[in-house]
Amino acid sequence: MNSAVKVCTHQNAIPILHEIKHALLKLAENNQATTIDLSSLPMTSQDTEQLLSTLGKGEVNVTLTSAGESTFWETQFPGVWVTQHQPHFSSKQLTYIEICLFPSLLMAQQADITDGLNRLQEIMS
Amino acid sequence: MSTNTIALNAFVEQMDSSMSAYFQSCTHCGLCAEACLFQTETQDPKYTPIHKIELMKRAWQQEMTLTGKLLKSIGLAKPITDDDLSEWEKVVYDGCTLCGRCSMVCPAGIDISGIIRKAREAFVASKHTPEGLRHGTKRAMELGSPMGVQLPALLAQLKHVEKDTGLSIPVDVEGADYLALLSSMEIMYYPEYIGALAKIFDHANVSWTLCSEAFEATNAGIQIGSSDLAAELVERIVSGAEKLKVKHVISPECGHAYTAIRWEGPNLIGRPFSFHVIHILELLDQLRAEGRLKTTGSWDESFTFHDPCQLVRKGGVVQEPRHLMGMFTTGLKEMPDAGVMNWCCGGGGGVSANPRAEDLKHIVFNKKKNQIEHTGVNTLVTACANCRMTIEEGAEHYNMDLNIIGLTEKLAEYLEPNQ
Amino acid sequence: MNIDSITLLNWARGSGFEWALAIFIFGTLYRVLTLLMLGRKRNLAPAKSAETSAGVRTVFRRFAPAKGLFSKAPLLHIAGITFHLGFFLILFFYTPHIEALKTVLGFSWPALPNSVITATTVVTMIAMITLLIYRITDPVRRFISDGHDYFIWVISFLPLLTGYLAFNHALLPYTLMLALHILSVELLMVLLPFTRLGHFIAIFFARFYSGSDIGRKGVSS
Amino acid sequence: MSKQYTLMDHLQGQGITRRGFLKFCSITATMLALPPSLIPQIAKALESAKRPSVIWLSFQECTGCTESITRSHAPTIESLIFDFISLDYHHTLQAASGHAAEAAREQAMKDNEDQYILVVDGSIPTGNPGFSTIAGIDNKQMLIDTAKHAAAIVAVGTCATYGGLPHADPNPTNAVAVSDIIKDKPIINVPGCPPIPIVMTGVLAHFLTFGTIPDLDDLGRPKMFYGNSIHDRCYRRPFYEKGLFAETFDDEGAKAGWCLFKLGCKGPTTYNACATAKWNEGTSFPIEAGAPCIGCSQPDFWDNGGFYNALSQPTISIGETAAAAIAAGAVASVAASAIHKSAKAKAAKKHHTVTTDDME
Repeated sequence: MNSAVKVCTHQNAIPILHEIKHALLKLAENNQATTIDLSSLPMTSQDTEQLLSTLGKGEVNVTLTSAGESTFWETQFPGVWVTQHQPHFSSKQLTYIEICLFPSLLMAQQADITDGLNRLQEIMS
Repeated sequence: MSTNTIALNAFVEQMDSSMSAYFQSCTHCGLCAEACLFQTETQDPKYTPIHKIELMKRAWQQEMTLTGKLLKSIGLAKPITDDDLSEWEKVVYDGCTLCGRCSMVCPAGIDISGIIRKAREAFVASKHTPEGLRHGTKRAMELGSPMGVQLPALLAQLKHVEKDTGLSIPVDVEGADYLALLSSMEIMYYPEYIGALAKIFDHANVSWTLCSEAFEATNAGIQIGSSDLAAELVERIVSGAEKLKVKHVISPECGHAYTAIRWEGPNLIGRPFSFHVIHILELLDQLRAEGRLKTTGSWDESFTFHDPCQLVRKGGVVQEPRHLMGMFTTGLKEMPDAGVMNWCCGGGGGVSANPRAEDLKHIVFNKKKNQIEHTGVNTLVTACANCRMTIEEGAEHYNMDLNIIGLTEKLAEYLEPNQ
Repeated sequence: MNIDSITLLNWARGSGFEWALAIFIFGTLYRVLTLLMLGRKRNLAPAKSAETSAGVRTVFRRFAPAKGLFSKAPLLHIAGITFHLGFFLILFFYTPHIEALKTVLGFSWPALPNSVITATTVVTMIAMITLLIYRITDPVRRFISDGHDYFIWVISFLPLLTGYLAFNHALLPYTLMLALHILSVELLMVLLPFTRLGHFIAIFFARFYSGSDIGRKGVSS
Repeated sequence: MSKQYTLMDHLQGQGITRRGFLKFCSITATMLALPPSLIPQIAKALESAKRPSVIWLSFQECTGCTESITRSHAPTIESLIFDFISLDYHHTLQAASGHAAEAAREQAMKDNEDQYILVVDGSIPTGNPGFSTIAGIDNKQMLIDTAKHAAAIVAVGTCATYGGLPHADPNPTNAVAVSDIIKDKPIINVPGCPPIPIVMTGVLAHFLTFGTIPDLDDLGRPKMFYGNSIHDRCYRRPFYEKGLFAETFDDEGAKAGWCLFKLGCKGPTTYNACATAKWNEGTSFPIEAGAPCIGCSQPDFWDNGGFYNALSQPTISIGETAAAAIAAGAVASVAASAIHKSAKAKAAKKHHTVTTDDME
């Protein structure tokens, strides 16, 4: 493949790396979280691959199974997370870069806790 | 016909392909202004060359273009009025010497001075001409010379010249090779030119003659811009030349005379000449090249040379005077812009014959003055009686210490005596 | 459906261009043929040197400034030459223009990089603005100028301005700007033969005629 | 079909947790091209959103739009039909046919008067009413009748939005767009040939989520999907800027993925979400597959002078025009020259001969 193509794909991944850098800085300084929706950006699959391989994989790997499977992993840069949803009604994977302490979607929800508590009490009674 | 209709008619008569091309080409860049000494010396924009042809352009637009005709038919065209003609008369005659510098620089290739020459036809026809020029022309038509020089006066001068040179001046010699023409200025003020001719032709063994019926070379018709009158004056020369059966006619050291007889002549009378027209400097240079001119001694004074416009730009006589001067001197100090683009003396194109333009002529002479002063010399050689006269007057007006000499007579001084 | 920018663009690329081209061809041909058909009288004075070759030489020589004149009006020369050269480069060496000309002419040629064209456009516009300021402020230029001169300035400037804005996706949505750009070019095409802009073709005849008239006297001009 | 039944109820009935619901909301946000910061708002809206009734009318069309929406990846047509909306009439997809189908339409219109969404694909012939009829009712009449009590109209596909292919020159059926007939209802145009599936469902999702029609551009298109040109969002844009163009479909430039401008790409003047939403479940879009954009979401894209001619090229054939102009120019010149020559001759005849009398 012509080298010009490579240059081009690099060009699309690099601005996002810059954006991640700035978001990480905000997180470090003000504890401010950012989400980047890769599906809304004009990227080729090579662009996405390039970006994800640059970010690499870190220490945390989570799977969420609700309304389709989702995977979360922390990249080799702590505070930078990749979220991929595989909706049960679609085959298109949605990819987000989240710059945060921990993806909020993984935290237990008040409604679900109450529901779980009820079920626990039911079991115990 | 009213005078302005006569003018319009005269403009239209002269429309041809080149006029059409010229009038379509101007974008008003104004570069011609930089080439015109009337503009550079007065800084008055009305002397911008392209502005001088405005009326003729208007005529072209109104009569020769679709849009112009349309506008005229609904009364939106700007008419050419007598007031317009009077206003433009002052720039077309007093403010233009037909020097032709503008035609050389126009990026669009418009022959502006050529158009002004043609535009003058309409001014003459509608009687919008300077009085002085009109009267000079009348004299030329009626008496044979704008200065009123007639045959007896010439013959009297010739007697003096014969006495001075010891040579006889041939008059009305049938079958001579060359018929020499003279300008009245030469007859009256610079008869040494006639003596120089006699000496040179004797030296080079040239068969020549003067013609008692056609000795005047100047053409007042050309100066005022009337082809009708100019043709009549050319006819006089042609019939004289044909009567004497000469092979060549020599135009004297006079700029417009050369233009009149050499370039306009056959077109004015509507048929080719049976003889060749040659400028005296061209002839002399030809004799030099043939080895028929031998000089002795050297003029060791420093001097400069003024190129007459009608000879360089309008006649292509550029190298000839320099070759001739090279025969007897190395003292030539060229002025800035010498040669094809040399500046006009300010008296050509009828200006010197137009007393109304005298003040303006003195103002624009400043250009020549600067050029001369730039060379730092006090002697000027030229090859046109009219330039010579204008420069003499200009030098007097500005109190310049300037000695002015005709090239032919200077050359004659250095001829090797015949064995 | 009301007129939207894409409809305008389609009209500009279709009927608009067709009319503009037809009027341009008609007008240019009319100008050239009527000019030629007026004719010139045969010159009866024998020429000193060849006039035709002298005329052709003058056609080319007048692209360069006359000797000694450049220093008299350097700004006018630089701005004038830059504007004409820039206009030529942009018109004939920008990729989309070559594509358009290919439709008309049937052949194409290599383009200049877009960055060069963009820079040229800026320089050309600056040159034109300089010329306008010069026309307004210089006494000679102001004296000889009339409304027509300012009108053709605007007509020539619009394609540059709209083209530049369209390329940079500035001021108006691209589609509308592109439509305006093409329309401004069509306006220029329509007016070229019928205004002083007609010098684009007339100067070649003018130069040839004056060049041969002066040339036949043995003077090169 | 209770009107109180909300989407939240429906999802809870399927055993989806609050966390699952929030995940669904974030996917919706992506679909609506909204920033992730709006997820809480979306969640709040969806909690009380009701499932609207949808009536889908197909006129002069090729079923490409339906084909496209059935390939919608997020949401799928099944989940769309059963989860989000109540698709009460769609003559290609519904089981009923003939009078039963028309009865279902009339019932839905009655039950959901002034509430239902009308989706239209295909253009409407205005020439002969017999050109296209459904159950004996001509298209125009059915549109007028059905639109009368609709809450909003979604015109899908370029035929319904701008006339499309049936409208193309010479337009034998005198086809027009929905907006040419219906003037008193909000119309959302979702053009494309066909429209991107996610854009069609996204518009419905927006209506479902917010109960309002989205912001529209001057061609009636939702700005969230049609706000950018293909060119603006094209990954090949850097090649355009550098002036690197594919000259043919198989040259080195084409292989290297250079800009397709010269091959007729209409990306610069085409507004759609192809470059980001993509096609075939997010696989790619035409330019990514090496084909120039044909501008299918713009009015009259069929008549824009050929799909493979560059945007700067004139769309007309030059030959005849030029020949006619040359002929006219020649004739006019000869005529004008005759006039010029006679003017000259007349002037010569009237020539004022200058004599010495003029020199007084």
